[in-house]
This record gives sequence, structure tokens and C-alpha cells, in this order.
Amino acid sequence: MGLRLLKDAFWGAAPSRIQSAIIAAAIVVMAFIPGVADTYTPLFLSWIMTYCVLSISWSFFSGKAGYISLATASFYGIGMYLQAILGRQLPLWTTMILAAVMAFAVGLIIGVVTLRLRGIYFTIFTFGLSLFLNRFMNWYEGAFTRTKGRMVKPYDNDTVFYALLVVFAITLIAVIILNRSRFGLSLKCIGQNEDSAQHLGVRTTMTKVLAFAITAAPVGAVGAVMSTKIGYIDPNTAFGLNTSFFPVLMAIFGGMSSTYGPIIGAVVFYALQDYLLRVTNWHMIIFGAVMVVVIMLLPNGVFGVVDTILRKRRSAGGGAEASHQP
Amino acid sequence: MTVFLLVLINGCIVGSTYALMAMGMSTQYGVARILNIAHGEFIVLAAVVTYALQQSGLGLHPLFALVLACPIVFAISYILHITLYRRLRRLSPNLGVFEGNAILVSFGIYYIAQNLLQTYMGAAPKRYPFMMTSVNIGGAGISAAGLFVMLIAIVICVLYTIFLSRTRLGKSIRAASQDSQAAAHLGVKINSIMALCFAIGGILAACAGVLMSMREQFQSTSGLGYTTIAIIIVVLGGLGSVKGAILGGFILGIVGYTVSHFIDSVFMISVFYMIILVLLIVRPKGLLGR
Amino acid sequence: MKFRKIGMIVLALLLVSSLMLSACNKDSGDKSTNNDTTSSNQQTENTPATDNQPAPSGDLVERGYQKDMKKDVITIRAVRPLTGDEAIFDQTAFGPQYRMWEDEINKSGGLYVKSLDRKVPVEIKVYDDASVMENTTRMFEQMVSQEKPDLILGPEGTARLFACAPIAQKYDYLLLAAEGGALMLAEAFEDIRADYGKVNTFSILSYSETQVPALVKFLADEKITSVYCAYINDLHGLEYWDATERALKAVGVEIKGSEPVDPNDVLADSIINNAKASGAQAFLSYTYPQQSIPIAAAAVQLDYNPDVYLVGPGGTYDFFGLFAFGDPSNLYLEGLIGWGAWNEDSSPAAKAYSEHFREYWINDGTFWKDADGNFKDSGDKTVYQDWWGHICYYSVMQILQQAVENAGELDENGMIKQDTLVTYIEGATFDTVMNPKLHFTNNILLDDMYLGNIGQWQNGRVEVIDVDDRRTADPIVPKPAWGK
Amino acid sequence: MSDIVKIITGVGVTKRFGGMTAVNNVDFELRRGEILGLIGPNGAGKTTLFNCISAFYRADEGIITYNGNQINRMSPDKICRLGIARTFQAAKNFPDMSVRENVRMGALFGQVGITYDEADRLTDEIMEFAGLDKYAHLNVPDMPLALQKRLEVARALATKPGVLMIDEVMAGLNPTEVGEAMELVGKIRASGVAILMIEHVMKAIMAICDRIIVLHHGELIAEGAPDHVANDPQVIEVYLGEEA
Repeated sequence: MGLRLLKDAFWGAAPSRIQSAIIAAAIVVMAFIPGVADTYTPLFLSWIMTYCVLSISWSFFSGKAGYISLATASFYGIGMYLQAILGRQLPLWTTMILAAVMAFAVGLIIGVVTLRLRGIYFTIFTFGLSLFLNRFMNWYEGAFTRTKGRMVKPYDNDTVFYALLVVFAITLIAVIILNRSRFGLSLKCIGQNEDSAQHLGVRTTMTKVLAFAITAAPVGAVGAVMSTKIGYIDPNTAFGLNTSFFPVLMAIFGGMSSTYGPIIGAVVFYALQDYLLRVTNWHMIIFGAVMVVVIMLLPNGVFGVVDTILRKRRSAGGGAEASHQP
Repeated sequence: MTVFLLVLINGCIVGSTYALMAMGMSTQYGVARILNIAHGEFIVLAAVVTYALQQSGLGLHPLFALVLACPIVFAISYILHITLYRRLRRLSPNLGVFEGNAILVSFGIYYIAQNLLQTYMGAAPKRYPFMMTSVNIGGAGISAAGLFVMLIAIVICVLYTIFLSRTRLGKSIRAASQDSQAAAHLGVKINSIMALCFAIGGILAACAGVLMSMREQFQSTSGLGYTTIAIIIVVLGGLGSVKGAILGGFILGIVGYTVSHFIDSVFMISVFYMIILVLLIVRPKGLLGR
Repeated sequence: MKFRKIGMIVLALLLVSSLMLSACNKDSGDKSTNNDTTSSNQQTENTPATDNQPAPSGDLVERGYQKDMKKDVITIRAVRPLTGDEAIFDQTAFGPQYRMWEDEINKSGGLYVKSLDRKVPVEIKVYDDASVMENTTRMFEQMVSQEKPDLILGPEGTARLFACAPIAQKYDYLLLAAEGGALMLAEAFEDIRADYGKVNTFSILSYSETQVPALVKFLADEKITSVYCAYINDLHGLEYWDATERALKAVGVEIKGSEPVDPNDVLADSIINNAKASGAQAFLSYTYPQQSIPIAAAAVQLDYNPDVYLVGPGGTYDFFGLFAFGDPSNLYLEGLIGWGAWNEDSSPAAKAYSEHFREYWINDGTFWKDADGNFKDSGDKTVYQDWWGHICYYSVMQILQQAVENAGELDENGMIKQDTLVTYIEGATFDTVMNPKLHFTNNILLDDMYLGNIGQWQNGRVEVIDVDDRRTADPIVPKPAWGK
Repeated sequence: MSDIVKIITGVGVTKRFGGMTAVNNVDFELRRGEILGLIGPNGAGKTTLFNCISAFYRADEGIITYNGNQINRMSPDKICRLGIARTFQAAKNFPDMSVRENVRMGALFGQVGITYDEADRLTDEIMEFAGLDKYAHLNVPDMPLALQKRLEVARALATKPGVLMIDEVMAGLNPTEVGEAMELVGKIRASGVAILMIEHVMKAIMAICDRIIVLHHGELIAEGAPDHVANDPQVIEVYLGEEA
């Protein structure tokens, strides 16, 4: 009975064959990259996949349910510190799983405590959470471990790339499946109109808390892996504000209404940032301007624009069969 | 003098600047519903104007910088609102979405402002000498500049609360912050009031910047620190309540100073953020919030 | 609707693959094509491709066996913060040194490369990591693995040194550290030596290992019996205070109290009031300028004037009086002690270097004082003199120069061989401004290599006050009142 | 009288907002297969009572039961799954979903354990029952008010409720649209679903309601068949008194 319940909640209609084929092909192609490319490319792609995971996870919860969370840095930092502490004794895949479980647990606790807060209060809480963890670790490390930062056992670029590819693949596939499932749809209903959803039989609080925790897990895992590439982490690196704000902008740029929007956003934004850093000292101004323009002109991102055009044409055209699969 | 008095006075000195920083943000959120992440950058801008005035050798008292800093920040904030935030409000389907998008836009502006400040003033800390003496109260030395700044800050707080309660414009601002739709029906021109409030929030930030520069040194990257302190106080005092911001500022100043006096300042900072987290859960509308 | 689904997927894959392709054949190094397809985790014994030239050795180099090789520029790259919180270091610390060195060496025709037996112009380019550690390590690895410049300069600060040293080792690049140094670094060197058999990173700047013993000796010499310390809650502060606390307890000096200081939120009045209440004879402010300045300003405002007042890094910078008190003459700082330390009386070479540095930047127009000595502010371009690190940072450039001049050699791709430089530096002695006979002992410098450890401001100048022959003037203890 | 089965009963239901008592000690009952009208001047507490039943508000005092078990401590989603569906005064549809998708949400979440295929079949059924399949292509936010309300009723129906609570489904509609709405309500009752309706359009209430209860200042002042209530002096005085 339990399995059926689980399947019932989390497994919806199977994704279309073409879509799964393309994704499988993409993942297989990417798996060959370390063999072909030089040593730096897997690292660069690992960072891109990192931000893909961050923005996909963010947009699955905040993008759908409409609760703008700035807690990504907290879960990222938790993963980093867990890797810094346990990295030397445990193999990478164990620390990754532990980091995911830890982030999930913290996400659950925070979710239960905060998700009855609405709108701005929830956002401020998550903004404050990352800052609190930053300052608390600053104090704790100084008072007890008498250091500011910690060295992290390095891994070579290929191991990191494959670890990232695994997390990225799992996250992407999970999001695609969950989007179709009852769980994903209930999250979308909450985002569209929470009162109506609740009176329709959607267990709003449980869904929100679970979704917040589920999306925290990959962020924790990715934080653990990437801390090995930074080598020396301190509270500012682990709980930096950029890690909370960038995924939001990437998801908005790409368009939260679709699963692939955040990927586009992550790829374009990260490449843009890397390019700007090398080319000009004005990179922050240009980046800030891009952020403002993105939010002003594309409230639901590149895909949003495509989507609204299509919907307008369909609505005006009339009659066109519209079996709109989410 | 008892330690208690020492901590109280110094706490109030720190609290007075905190209150000024928070009042600006509270006004901006109260009416225009914008939680401005770039609030700290306007404070730094005002401090830069004061520093430039001091360096110019005219020998003017730093307070004169208010005459220059306030209009500049007012103008920038006003233009920012009528160009960006007004359009964003039209674009956003409802208030909740607007508030979320406004935070993100203000984060973009924070990026731009900080880079401009750094390009102009460099990364080095700036400071000009002002009242580098101390006043002896009951045996303990209290920084004269601190007392002077506290005095001016209290005057500004009082003036602003009178402005809100007595003047016509002040009343329409309070009406707009209570319920903007209702106020709109009463003939309050909402759009212009919001732009005005956002700009008035800018003026308060400018005052905070000028006063703060009299007491401590600042640099192009200190803006975010002021913003986070302001957010804590605005939440403590109650989102959108100006009196709450003033009260919250002084409370945080005293609590902060006490914790740092008896334990240490590093622990104090994490206590600040603990306060904000607990408060949001226990009492989201803060001390005086509606 | 079908179109939308497939269209998005294709768009996403196109973008991801286009990015991959661009990253793969990124132009690595302006000269050679990137034909190194060996798998990424090749160990350090970088087996040279089989080429017909015999392995170069000393005498062959004498006969200029690479004389005809084409090499028109030596590329030097670095990843350092040019924007963000740590941008000040490039403006005031290592920046002025390598910019001056690059300008002057190109004016003299370029850097002499031993195997080419001729001078080659130099091009230094610094990538900005915006004070974000994530960017530092990624861009550093991109630099050493893809761009593969001839030489690299050290990152900014101790934390970034920890992060980049293993990466430089993995790609077998020579890394001369400028700013930054710590006890933990020596431990990190041992880890690298254990993994790779040698260490490519050399640390030049003095740190707690030599400075804390000198301070404790000084305090004992001046009969100071009690100390209060405010230490910044980061690697520097914690390491210096732990070492000082142990050393003071060993000599029986009383520690009246200590407190950590948060890097961004400094409640200066509270710190000074605590120090005052403790009644300690010596106040140690183990903090960076962003914290030391407000604390010193509060000390003046609350007229707290202990017998000994020590300021951490930045205390012996010309800008300290200016930033803290708006007083360019530095007379306000009379008696203030800081880490260091050297001045123009320390040695003829030091005097020559100091004057040369001043002249160069006055001509450049960005020195903080103009020719006739009054203050000139050029925003974030302003260059100040520092009586602790500058002489070490300039020595870094001299070591690099002398290593290439004496052992510089190109590999099969036409880039400077790193391992020959490393081996040379380990054994060689260098004629540098900080020490005419400078040599490394397992990658760090011992105390006798430095011109001094502690300095004191005396009528606008920093005097070395170590309790040994390096002292340039007797210390003034107790410290005169502020501003006299 | 004995075969009257009470589906929903409310005993002493009270709800206060600060000092003001919106609903004051109201007893009521809804019988199987019945259309019960809930009328009263503005501010009489109709919607508040409505919200107490659906747990949008939590009643301060009193007990509300559905098929015998108490529901006023439950969460709204539990009540919906038990079988009480409702619409809102201002139609709360899902803007970014298609018409069919909106209805499908009701089908998916309204009943425990329904499979996706059963939900899809139910959705098609309800779309056809409510006459929405010819509007399936429309963009929900751009739809006229009548269709918005009809969509919300259809979504509520998709949860296979035992009771459907409708809050002013005819407000703001023109006469033909009112006629269509009345016809839909009749069809729903015919399918065996009991209906509790708040409505201001007297013509509709009088025509289709089996019983009517009247609220005034939060208190129940009249109850009974439409014509009995229409002639009740207190009701007339309240309505006339209000309008005059």
C-alpha cells in the first residue's frame, strides 16, 4: 500500500519519449567530455552544472510555489562545511549524500517553522538565515576551532565533473518527473492561488515544506563537491550572498515556467560573468544592469515571452487543440 | 559611573545611527513596498559627499553636507522610482510578486551602485577628523562626536515623526502606508506619493550617511553592512512602522553594545541575526507593526 | 504546444554544447596550440615529448643552445581582487611593486632569459576575481591549465595562497607568494611535499613565526607587565594572538584580557572601553586597517593612551595616519607601534629602493605626496609606502627576475620551464633590496633574512625597534599622548 | 419527516473579529439533495458563516458536523476531501493553467487515491457536464466573469463533493447568464449533490431554492420555504428597512 501511495504522489504521467531520449543523449555526451577536453573544461562545466542545479532546484520550489527563497546559500554552505569537516575521512560520494541529507533535514526544520509566513517575511527570513549562518560560523570557528577557514581535501577535475554530472542528472530527471506528478502539480496550484488550492484538497503546508526540503538536498550535495575545488573555505565563501541571488536571476532570465529555463539562465549568466570578469573592471555594473533589465522586461523570463506569445496567438486563433501538458 | 550608564549611553549613540538607517528603509517599504537592498549604498554616497566637502578645504562643518547630500540622494531615489519601480509595479500582477521583484531589482542596483562607488572612491577607507575629543561623564569618557551625532539623530527622528503626524503630506503618507487602495479612493495620488516616499527614505539614508561619517570611517564596500543592520531593525520594529524603526534602532544599539561589552562583538553580530530569525517566527509584525 | 516542448530542449542542448566547444578549444597561450591531450590527472613528472634536442644542462645553456628560438614576449598572469572588499591590497600592497617592475624592465629592454641569451619584453595581465574565492580558484586553474602563461604572480592574501598553492603544484607552476604567510602555510607546504615530493610555492613575507618572538622580547626589554589584545576573528588575528598568548604566558606577562573583533562590524568604543577598564600597559590591536582605524580613532576620542599601542597589518603604512586621523604628516601617530619593519637607515639597498620607489611614483603622479611633500589624493590610484611588506614584495620580483636570468629556459612549447626555476630558487642566493644574500630554507625565509620585525612611528617616520642590531632608533615608551 | 437526512449541521456557530461578532450563535442544517439559500443584507455574516464551514476561518464557538462527524477543527483540504467543495465570491481560478487543467486539478486532489486516468476521465466528464469544452482554448484570465465562475464551479464539482457551497455565483451576470447559471445549479442538484448557496439575485433564490435561511447582523432571523420566508414580516422589514 505504501509504495502505491508513494507512486501515486510522486509519479505522474511518464515524460514523453522524445524528451527522455534527448536528455539521456545529452547526459551521455557530457559523460565523454573529460576524456576529450583539456583539464580546465570539466572544471568550468562543473561550475556551470553547479549553478544549473542551484537554479533548477530554486525554480522548482520558489518558481512554482511563488515563495521567493534566498536560502540557497545556507544549504550550499552547509554542504561545504560538511565536506570540509568530514572530507578527509570519508569518500566523496558518502559526503555528498550526507550533505544532501543534512540539507534536507535543515530544509525540513526551516520549512516547518517558516512556511506559514507569507511573501516578504519568508524572503527576509531566508535572507537572514544565510547571514546568520555566516556570522555564527564566524564566531564558532574563531571561538572554538581557533581558525577562520578550513582546508578541503582536493579531488581532480574529472571526479568532480562526474560527481556533478550525477547530481545534475538526478536533479533534472527528478524535476521532470515531479513536475508531472501530483506533488508537482499541487505545488503549482499553491503558487497560482493558495486559498483555492487548499480548498481543493491540496495539503498546502506539507507540500511546501517537503518541496523546500527536497530542493535543498541537491544544493547541499553540490556545495560539498565544489568545496573540494575551492580548497580553502571560510564562512563568507560558504554562505556568500551571491549563491542566494544568482540562481534566482538565472531562473528568472531563463524562465521559471519551464524546466529548461533555469538551465539556459545558468549557462548564459555564468558564461557572461566569467567573460565580464576577464574583460572589464566594470563587470559589476554590467551584471547589475543585466539583472535589472531581466526582471523589468522578462518577468517570466525568455520562456515566459515565448509562452505568452503562443498563448495569445492560440487564444486569438481559437479552436486549436490544446492538450497542454505542463 | 556605573557600567550600566556607560553601556546605555554608548548603546544609544550606536542606536541613534541605527535608527536613522532603519527609518529610511521603513518609509520606503511602508508605502512603496520596496525592501531596498541598495539602501546602504545611498548611505555611503552621502558619506562620500561629506568627505569630499571636508577635503575641499572650505572649512565647513560636516553638517553642511546635509544641504548637498540630501538633495542628491533625493533626486537619485526619485528618478529610480519613477523609471524602474513604477514600471515594475505595473508589470507585477499582484503586490506579493511586486515585493519579490522589487528586492531583486534593488539587488541589481546594489551591484551597480557599489561598483560605481568603488570606481570613484577606490577601496581605501575614508575618514576626516571631527571632534576627536571625549566628554567626561561621571568619570568615564564618552566620545564627543558620538554625543553630537546622537543629538542630531534624535532631532531628525523627532522632526520626521512630527512631519508624519502634523503635515498634510505626512498624513497622506501614513494613509498610503495603512492601505494604499483605500488611500487611493480618498484622492491620495498614489503613484506620486510612492515615488515621494521612496525619495524621502533616500533623504533619511543621506542623513544617516552624513552623521555616520562624522563618527567612523567608511569605504565603498560598507554599504551592505548598513543595509543588513537596517533590515534587522525594520523587522524588529515592525515592517513599515517608522516609530517601530526608531524604537528598534535604539533597542538594537543597546542590546548590541551590552552583548559586545560583556561577551564580545563577534558573538554580538550572530545574536543580531538570531533576533531577526526568532522575531520573524514569533512575531512577524514586529513591535509596532500593523 | 508540441513545438514549445521540443524547441526548448533543442535550445538548451545547443547552448550547453556550444559552450562546451568554446571552453574546449579556448585559445591556450598565444603561441602554441593546445596539443596536450594527456588525461588531466597526469602526475608532476611532466614527461617531455620525445624531441631530438638533448636535455638542456648548465654548459649547454652557456653555449646559448636556444639562441635562435623565437620568443617575442614573456606572458605573466595573475588572478587577484581588483574589485570588492580586498581590492585595496592590489592598490597599496603588491600592485605598485609589480607595476613598477614591469615598466622599468621593459624600458631596459625586457627580461634576460638565460637560454635565449637575450632580453624579452614582459607583459603582466591581472584577472579580477572580484574578491570572491570561488572565482579565484576557478580562474587560477584556467590560467595555469589552459592559458599556460610563462610566469604567474601570487594571489592576494593568505587564504587565497592556501587555495592556489595546491593548484599551482598540480600544474607544476612556480608560485612566489607576495602578501600572505602563516604557520598553517608551513603545514600546508608539508602536505604538498608529501604528495608531490617538492613544493613550488615560496613564501617571502614575514609572519608570526618571526614577529611574535620579537614583540615578546621587546615587551620584556621595556618591562611591560600586562597586555590587552583585540584580535580580528580571522586567520591572521587568531594565529598571531594564539602565538602571542603562549609566548607571554611563558615569560610571565599578565594577560588582562582579550576579545575577538568582527571584520565587518567593529564596535570601536566598546573595545577601547574594555581595554581601558583592563588597565593593561600594552594594547595590541591585531587587526587589519578596516578595524584598526576605527579602534585607533576611538582611542583618540576616549583619550586612551597606553604605554605601548601596537596596530596590526597596515599600522606601518604611510596611509594609516591619513585614514585614521586625516593627518598626512603622520606626526599624530607618534609612538604607535606596528609590524614590519624596515626604513631607509636599515641598509643602503633599502634606502636606494625606498627613494627609487618614491621617485618613480611621484613622476607617475599617483604618489600620495607630491615632489615638495604635501598630500595629493588620486582616488583609488594613490600609492603609499609601507614599512613592512613593500620591500618583501619588490624582492619577490627581484627573485623572479634573477631566477629567469640565471636559469631561464624554454620547454618544447616555447614556454619558460617551471621546474628548472623551482630547483634553482631552492638552492640559489639572491641579491634583493631586503637582503643582499637572501636564500630560502624549505620554501620560507628565516628571521635573519628580514630587516626587522617591529617598527615605531617617531616624528613621522617608522623606526625599527627590534631588540637586536637591526634597531634603527631607541623605542619611545611610554607612548606620548595622541597628536603631540 | 423521518426520511430527512441532515448532511451538514451547525449548532451555536459563532465567529468574532476583534470586538465585532460577525456570526452570533447560529444553528442551521443542510439536508441531502436540497438547495439551501443563504440570504441577508450586506455584512449580515453570510460569507463568514460560509467560511467557517469550509474552515477558511476557524469558528470561535459552536460545532459543525458533516455526515455526523465534527469538522470545524479540520483543515480546509481535509474538509474538501471529506466531500464539501466550495467556490469563492471573487472567482479564484489558476491563471497560468488552461481551462481543462483547472478542472483537472479538482479531479486530481479532490479525492484520496484517484489515479491519473480516472482523474482525466472525470475531468472530461465535468468539462462536458458544465458545458466548458467549447471554451477549452480560452486563456483563463481573459475569460468573461460568467465563465470564470462556471469554471470555478466545475473545478469544485471535479472533487466529487457530497455538498457544493456556492458564494454569489450569479453576482454581476446579465439575465441570460443568470438563467444559464440557474440551469447549471439545477443540473448539479439533479446529480445528487446538495447545494448551499449565497445569492443576492432574489429571482434566482426564490426560483430554485428548496429552503432559505436569512441572516441579519450575524443572527438567524428566518428559515423555511422560499414563499414562507418572503412573507415573514421580520425579513421584509429587514430588507425594506435596509433599502429604504
